[in-house]
Amino acid sequence: GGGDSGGSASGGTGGPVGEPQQGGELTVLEDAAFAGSWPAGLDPATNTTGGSNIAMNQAIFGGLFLLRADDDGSNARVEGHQAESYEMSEDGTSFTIKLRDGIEFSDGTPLDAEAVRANWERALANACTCKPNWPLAENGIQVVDPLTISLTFTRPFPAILASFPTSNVNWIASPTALQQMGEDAFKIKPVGAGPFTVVDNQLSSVLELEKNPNYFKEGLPYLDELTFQSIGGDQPAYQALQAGQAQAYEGLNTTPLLEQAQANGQMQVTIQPATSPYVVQLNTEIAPFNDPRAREAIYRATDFDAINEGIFGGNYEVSQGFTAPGGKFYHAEVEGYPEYDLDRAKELVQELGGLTVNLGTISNYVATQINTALQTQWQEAGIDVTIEDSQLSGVIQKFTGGQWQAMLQTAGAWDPAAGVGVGFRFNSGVPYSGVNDPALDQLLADASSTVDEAQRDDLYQQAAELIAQNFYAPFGLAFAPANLAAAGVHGPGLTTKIPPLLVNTGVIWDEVWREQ
Amino acid sequence: MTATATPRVPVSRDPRVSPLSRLTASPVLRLVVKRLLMAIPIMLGVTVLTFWVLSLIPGNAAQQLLGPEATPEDIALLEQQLGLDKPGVVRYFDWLQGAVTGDLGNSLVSRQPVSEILSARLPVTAELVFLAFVVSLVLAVPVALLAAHKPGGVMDRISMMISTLGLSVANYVLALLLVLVFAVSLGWLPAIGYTPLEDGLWANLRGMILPSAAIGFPLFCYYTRFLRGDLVDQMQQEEYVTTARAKGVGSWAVLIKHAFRNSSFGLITIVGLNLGALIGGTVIIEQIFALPGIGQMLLQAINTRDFVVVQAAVVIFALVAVVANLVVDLLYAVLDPRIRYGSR
Amino acid sequence: MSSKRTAAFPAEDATVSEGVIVPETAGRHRPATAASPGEPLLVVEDLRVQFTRGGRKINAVNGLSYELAPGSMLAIIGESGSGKSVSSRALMGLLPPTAKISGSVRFDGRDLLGLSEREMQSLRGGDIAMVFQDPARSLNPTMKIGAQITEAVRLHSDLDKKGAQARAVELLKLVRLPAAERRFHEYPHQLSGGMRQRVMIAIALAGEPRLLIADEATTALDVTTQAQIMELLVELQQRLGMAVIMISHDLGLAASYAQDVVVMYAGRAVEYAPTKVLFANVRMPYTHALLGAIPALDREPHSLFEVTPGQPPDLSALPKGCPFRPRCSNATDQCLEMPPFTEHDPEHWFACWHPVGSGTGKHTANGEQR
Amino acid sequence: MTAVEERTAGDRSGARTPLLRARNLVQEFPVQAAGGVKGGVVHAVSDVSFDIYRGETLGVVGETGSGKSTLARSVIQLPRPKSGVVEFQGTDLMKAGRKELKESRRQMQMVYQDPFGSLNPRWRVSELVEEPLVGHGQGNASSRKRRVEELLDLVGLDPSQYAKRRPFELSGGQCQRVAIARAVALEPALIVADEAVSSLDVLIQAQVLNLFEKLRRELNLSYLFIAHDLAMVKQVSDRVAVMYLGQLAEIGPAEGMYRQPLHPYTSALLDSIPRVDPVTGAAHRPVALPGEPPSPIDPPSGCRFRTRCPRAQLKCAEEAPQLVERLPGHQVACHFPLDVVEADLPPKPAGATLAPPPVPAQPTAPAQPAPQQTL
Amino acid sequence: MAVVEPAPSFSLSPEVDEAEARAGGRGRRWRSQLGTWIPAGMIAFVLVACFLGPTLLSLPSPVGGSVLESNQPAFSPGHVLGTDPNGNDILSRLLHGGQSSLWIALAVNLLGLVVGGTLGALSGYVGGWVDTAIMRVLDVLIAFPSLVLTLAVAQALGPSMTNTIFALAFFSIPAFARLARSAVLRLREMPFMAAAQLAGTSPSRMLFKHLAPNIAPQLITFGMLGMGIVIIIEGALSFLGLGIPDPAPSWGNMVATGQLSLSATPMLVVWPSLALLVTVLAFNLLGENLRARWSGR
Ligand SMILES: Nc1ncnc2c1ncn2[C@@H]1O[C@H](COP(=O)(O)OP(=O)(O)OP(=O)(O)O)[C@@H](O)[C@H]1O
Ligand SMILES: Nc1ncnc2c1ncn2[C@@H]1O[C@H](COP(=O)(O)OP(=O)(O)OP(=O)(O)O)[C@@H](O)[C@H]1O
Ligand SMILES: [Mg+2]
Ligand SMILES: [Mg+2]
Ligand code: NI
Repeated sequence: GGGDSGGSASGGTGGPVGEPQQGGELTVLEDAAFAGSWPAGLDPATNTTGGSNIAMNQAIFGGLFLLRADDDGSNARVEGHQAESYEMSEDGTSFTIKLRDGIEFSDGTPLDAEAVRANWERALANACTCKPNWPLAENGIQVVDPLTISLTFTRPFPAILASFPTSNVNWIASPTALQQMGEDAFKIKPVGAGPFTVVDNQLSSVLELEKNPNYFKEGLPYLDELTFQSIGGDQPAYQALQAGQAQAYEGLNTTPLLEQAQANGQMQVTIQPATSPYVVQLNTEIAPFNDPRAREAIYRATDFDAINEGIFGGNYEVSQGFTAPGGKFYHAEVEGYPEYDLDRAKELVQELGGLTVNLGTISNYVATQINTALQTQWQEAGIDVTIEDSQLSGVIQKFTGGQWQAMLQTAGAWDPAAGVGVGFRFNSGVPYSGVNDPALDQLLADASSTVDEAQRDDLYQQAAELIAQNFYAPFGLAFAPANLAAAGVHGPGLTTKIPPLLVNTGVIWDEVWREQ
Repeated sequence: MTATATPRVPVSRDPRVSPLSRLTASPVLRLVVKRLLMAIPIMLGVTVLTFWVLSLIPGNAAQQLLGPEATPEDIALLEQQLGLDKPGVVRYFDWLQGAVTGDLGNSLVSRQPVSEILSARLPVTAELVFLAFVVSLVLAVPVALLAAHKPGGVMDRISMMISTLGLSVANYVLALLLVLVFAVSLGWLPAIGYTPLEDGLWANLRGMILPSAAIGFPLFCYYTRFLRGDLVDQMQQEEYVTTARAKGVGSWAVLIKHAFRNSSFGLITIVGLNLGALIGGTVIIEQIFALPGIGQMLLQAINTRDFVVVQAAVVIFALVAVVANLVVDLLYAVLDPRIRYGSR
Repeated sequence: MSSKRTAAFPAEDATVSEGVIVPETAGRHRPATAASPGEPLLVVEDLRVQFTRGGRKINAVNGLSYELAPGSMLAIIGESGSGKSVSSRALMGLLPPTAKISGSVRFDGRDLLGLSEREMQSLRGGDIAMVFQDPARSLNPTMKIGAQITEAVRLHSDLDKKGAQARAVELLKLVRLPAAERRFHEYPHQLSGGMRQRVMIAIALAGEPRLLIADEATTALDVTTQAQIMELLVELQQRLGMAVIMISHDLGLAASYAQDVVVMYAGRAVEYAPTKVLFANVRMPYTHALLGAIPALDREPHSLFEVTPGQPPDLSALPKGCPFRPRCSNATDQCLEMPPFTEHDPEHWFACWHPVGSGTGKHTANGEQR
Repeated sequence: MTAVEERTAGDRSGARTPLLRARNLVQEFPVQAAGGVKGGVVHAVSDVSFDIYRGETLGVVGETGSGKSTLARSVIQLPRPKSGVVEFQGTDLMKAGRKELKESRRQMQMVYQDPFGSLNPRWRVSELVEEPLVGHGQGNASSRKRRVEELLDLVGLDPSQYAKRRPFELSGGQCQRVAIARAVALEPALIVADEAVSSLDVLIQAQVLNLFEKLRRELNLSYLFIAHDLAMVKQVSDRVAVMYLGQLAEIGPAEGMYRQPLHPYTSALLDSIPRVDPVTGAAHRPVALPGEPPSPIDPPSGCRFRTRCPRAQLKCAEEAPQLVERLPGHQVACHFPLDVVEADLPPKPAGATLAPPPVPAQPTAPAQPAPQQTL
Repeated sequence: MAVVEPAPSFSLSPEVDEAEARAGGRGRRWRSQLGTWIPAGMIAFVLVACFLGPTLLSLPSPVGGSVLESNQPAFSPGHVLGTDPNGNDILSRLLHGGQSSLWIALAVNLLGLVVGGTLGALSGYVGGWVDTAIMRVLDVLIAFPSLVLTLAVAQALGPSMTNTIFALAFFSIPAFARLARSAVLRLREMPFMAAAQLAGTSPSRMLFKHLAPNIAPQLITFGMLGMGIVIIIEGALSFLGLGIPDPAPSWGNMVATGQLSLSATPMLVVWPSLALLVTVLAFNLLGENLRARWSGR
């Protein structure tokens, strides 16, 4: 691997783009319900919503690695950023990173291996949702030389590289500043080595950043000022963009607005290549879905293609497994996937003597809409469906209570072994999984510890087939939100496609620029 | 007052009148003291109720923060760190002890002192509420007067239609429509964001016009309807109005100088009762206009189960409601001579 | 008529403040344009007022006629609902727009009913003033009494604020309000009923009216205060040469103070005469019944009253003919025709086919006696 | 106080025990100042004692605010007076429990001034009259219905026509009749009539007063009859009590008191009545009592009337006069009652009245008890 | 918005005045009551439309529409007002939504009327410590930012119609109670109350037969004015993700979900808002008219 020249001309949807220009301010809106909320502050180690605050983290800390892709979203790969290079041992049990020389935090202290180690140790000790699930060996973190640091695992861990862009270990904060300021002040005004420094931070409201003059990449960032602003939904955000109060919005998912924005000449809409498809998790532990026939009935009654057409204007792909077009190991077809077949569904339901299902999801616009559509489809097959959407806590409660029947969720990540991966939904003994199948556990474990990519691909494909054969959970729409940007704004991930890391794309803010 | 401390200083006032009794002799002062005393149990009740209600909400800050992927061990650990493992009663008294000494605690989520959070956000909400309130009131009075001047007349009907409209449109829809018209189409006013007062009065006001209109318009409608009704009642039923007319006072003067003065008391009551609703309105409106105020904070705090912050916000809101009603009572005492002299 | 006058009452402050009121010749300060002596100040002819309420017509006043000489006092008496207030408010244009008014009211030669609201407004308080029944409700509770009087003064004079205030204090002294300067700054509720009514009178006098209508001005007060107020009114009337219409349902009160009396029943005048003439020789059975029903000091304890059966008529469905017919013991079929209101005896008008009394000063029994 | 005790032997009441015996009644109301803060205390009734005998009517007069209604309400214990004794048919109501009180109230009913206000506007006449029968559990539905009809007949309302009406479908006089029917429904011994006819037109008033008289004769009722019209009170009462500022000024037989009032206030009241002789038609011009009534929150010391009394002396300010029987059955609370000739009064020191500045209208020397105004 | 007390203008004077009652001219009275009948007719229309309309017009179900028929414009075949993004018939949702909205408004006001009215009447009638206790508790509820309370209750119990009603009742009960109390305090001084006590009437009879019928008109009028407010607050709850759960319609949640894409699909907000407008207008007109009549104006 190695550094990227960075300034590659990024072609948005808005036609030919000239050379990047220096200067200007940019206001980015974030949905208050997701990325727009950072209640625990922006210290990567303690930010419990770190998974949704990737944008802010990138702007402040830069990142050891970044996920990049070609402008159309293809050829996605993790590249070093503050890390100059990395090296994975043959057996996949150790991983060594070499840092770029001469990077300084904005407080003037060096970003070296010691700093990275300090950050990692803090990060792993804290309860951040973006904490990586590394199978770290005892004393697994070793500083080799001032610019080199290595990790040792208890088992082969090939997903290590892919795990970086989504987790807090990617964001290196200044340990000196942390010590001087104390944790509580630091999380408000964190000090990193990223393209921007914090001017003002009102938690979950406004984050004002300005250009870091000592940024290690020459000529970057382009913008003088960058502001993240939390806003209460897609419609106000869209209006704010229209009114010119903001220039970008991450994570638009209201389809009618998306279509309206697409028709608006002043707006660039970038639909991200999806990485996590929707999945209808079925609880195989209790009735009715401990009966495979009931599960098959659900498969047979579900027509995600129709939902995609009807609700989403055919904007997305429909997956048959836990991978999506934007992610690794994607295959459009899964062998033996039980396709939509209403007659079969009816038959099964009749055989079962009726089927009553409680279908839940987390309250959000897209999920509720899909559930509503699913309810209709299933009812057509004679399945009696009640749907129920809950706040996050309600969903957690249902899962931990174990009494849920069906749950619409998203599955997967760019790399199925990293982040909220497939194991999270399908492994035995995990509270958020509805499956208890040793064979599947084994397949998934093997896949995550295999270094060879082709082999991994094969294992994941097998796992997907196993899921389909056992009717564990029908997959669906590979949904990803869109990014909205005003005309004249350009940047990788914002106006070009990069597969989303968790939900939103990891925009590389260093390279975002505005036509003056 | 100092007289009691240093007896040798000649006391010019009647020595039998203690400072305390002199204080209590003023009915207005006594009213203030009495109402302030009454506020104590109310505020206590509010805090207890908040604690209780919040305890009903499933989930706690630890769970909420760590999200669905967190392990039970992580959650238990965080719970312990945040002190959430203690029983509710203990937590309440801990909190109360702090609150009484002016320490509202630290946010469960960010560990920031609540007082710091509030001081940053209070000005925004206060300004919003103040503007909404003033705008609604300032507009309601002339419109109601116009309407009441000729009940059943053209103005009356128009104001009736407008106010019914205002009362049947949800304020969040109104907010979005206002933005669509004034920010998107006309581009006169900003759609979102808060500019602090330090950055210039006009810049600050520009940003507040739409949100305060969204909150204020339904109130304006409500006040207009109320005031108009009361004015008409006064004009038709009160004998002193006839007296004024018999003096030769013109119809507008009767309405403004006589009837309005008496109607204002009813209006004040309504305004006082409404202030709570006014603040409630900020929760949604701040969300839409991306204003960093208390309402926005409250909603986030509820979602993250940051009960220390919720508690503080509720206390602030309740305090405003209590103070508003105190002010209403005082206004009565100041404006209504029948009360001022304590012989009703 | 000049409704704005700068001249105050003659400089009487000194004497007034000491409470000694020197009676003056009536109308001394009147401008020469006032109605010449002998000519009535107010002529009400066939006044009718009809309300429409809930689609029904309420005939509150049905042909009321009387005259009022300058400087004299006329009493209008009658039961509740007989139209006393409505008829007098009609003079001042104070009825709600729902009222339909017809007939003629000439005040100083001008037809009041034809005046515009604007003209009426300048007339109100200036030429005709009114005092109402309930002084507690008739004063604005939220305005200092001084301000209420000052307002009236300024409306009808060219005085500046200071001058008007001084004038208001003068007026308070004129109506013998104790400690006028202090009271000036007080609110109505701080005054007793009698004092409030004096303030009402002071307001009424502010425009130096030539006609004062006192609509049951003392009904809400108790007897001792009532006597005080009536004394004051009579005195002011004589001193200032105002004409006064005094509305009451108390025969005794009317008899004691007024020069002329109009008795109303169901919106009509049924008997009208100078007080002395009337009480010396009551002709109308209704008036007679009123007299029989008032308690008297010289009656024995537990003695019964003369009883007139029945209820006052429904104004929206008046009986045919004489409205008192259903309750009248003298009634015959002739009463089905409306008796004309005419001057049967000199100066004595009444409307009855079968009057009581024979002009001897003693009325013969009508109906049951004791 | 003792004066009343002493009196009991002698006059017409003889050795009969009174139906109602009130002693030293005191009722006070705290007044609220701004926003419910406690202010002063209204001394509405201060130390009032009287008796009422069976079949007798006691009239009570006095100016507005003198405590007449409060006295009446104290008698029926709604609300209970602050202190004193109310003995009704031998039961001390002040100490009576709920049950006893209810039992006593059966015998004690009230008719109010406001004919509309005293009837629940949403009830029908028949229900209204039936209410006490239901309340005291008398009879069954049909017997009560019959009784209601009787009662309506008694007060001169045709049941077939009026029973189903609601108060607003009745005139004031008819309402008052309904109220009276309700009051007599339980055949009480005492009816407290608080300005029961004041709001009625003269002709109707006469009808109602005659009805009261008829009931008195037929049912041997006693009345506590409150009015501010002295002439009316005289005509319906056996004895009359005159109240001034919460106290009894004078109490005695109606005839006697009106012929020879003993209290200067009674005399002033009588002089204030405008009246016309119904027979001769001659009018009597009232004479006004000067001054304003003092505040019941802060009544004058000594004799409460002294601030307006033409006969007031220094003594009146220092010492409160007690009720004393000066004529048979006729008591007065005055240091210098009117049966003492002016000349016999001690010479009047300057400023003796201690009155606030008198109303300037009364500059004439108090040569006469009730000065005649010359106009 | 919160429910607040209306002007305490109220008297015991009856609906019709004396003379009017005697006259009883049917036709004329009818005309004079037009102010009452027009809004009453509007309400009847809304009720009939919402509760019978779907059956009479044999409309499709308000839920379970096919996603293949989503976002159809107005006047498309079979869907007069078009369909929503889920393919449900908007008219059907509007009418069914009206059912829930009206039910909620009715239930919340009824709860307020019954519970609040009883509490307030009891408080005013009994007085003493009962009064103090009840009023203090209500003071707390009034001082408490009601939206927080509603949010909390709704979150605690989860979104459902019953819970929404329950949560919204926190708005209405204190308001009704205060109104009832002040009315009772005024009534308590009326002579007929003393007269009833003298007549030996039992306290419960006093409360229910004397007080209740006299305060009811005022409370009902107040409830009328509150109907619209309740429907709107229900919408606010929906906006915050509470209230009536999807996919069941209510005007409030139709507006709330419609506004999520207001600029793209304005009609989704316009229709329920219009329905709301008509209903609020009708209830307000009726309430004000009744108030005027009952206060004898
Ligand atoms: N604005 C109005 N609308 C309808 N009817 C009215 C109106 N004002 C008065 N009336 C009616 O007119 C009639 C006469 O009323 P008016 O007030 O003149 O009587 P009054 O003689 O003054 O009685 P009182 O002694 O009670 O004051 C009454 O029946 C009354 O109900
Ligand atoms: N409930 C109360 N609270 C406070 N003060 C009261 C109350 N009831 C009566 N008072 C006061 O007590 C005094 C006596 O009142 P009361 O009503 O007994 O007088 P009254 O003689 O009946 O007068 P009126 O002739 O006007 O009916 C008055 O000053 C009155 O203001
Ligand atoms: Mg009148
Ligand atoms: Mg009384
Ligand atoms: Ni005292």
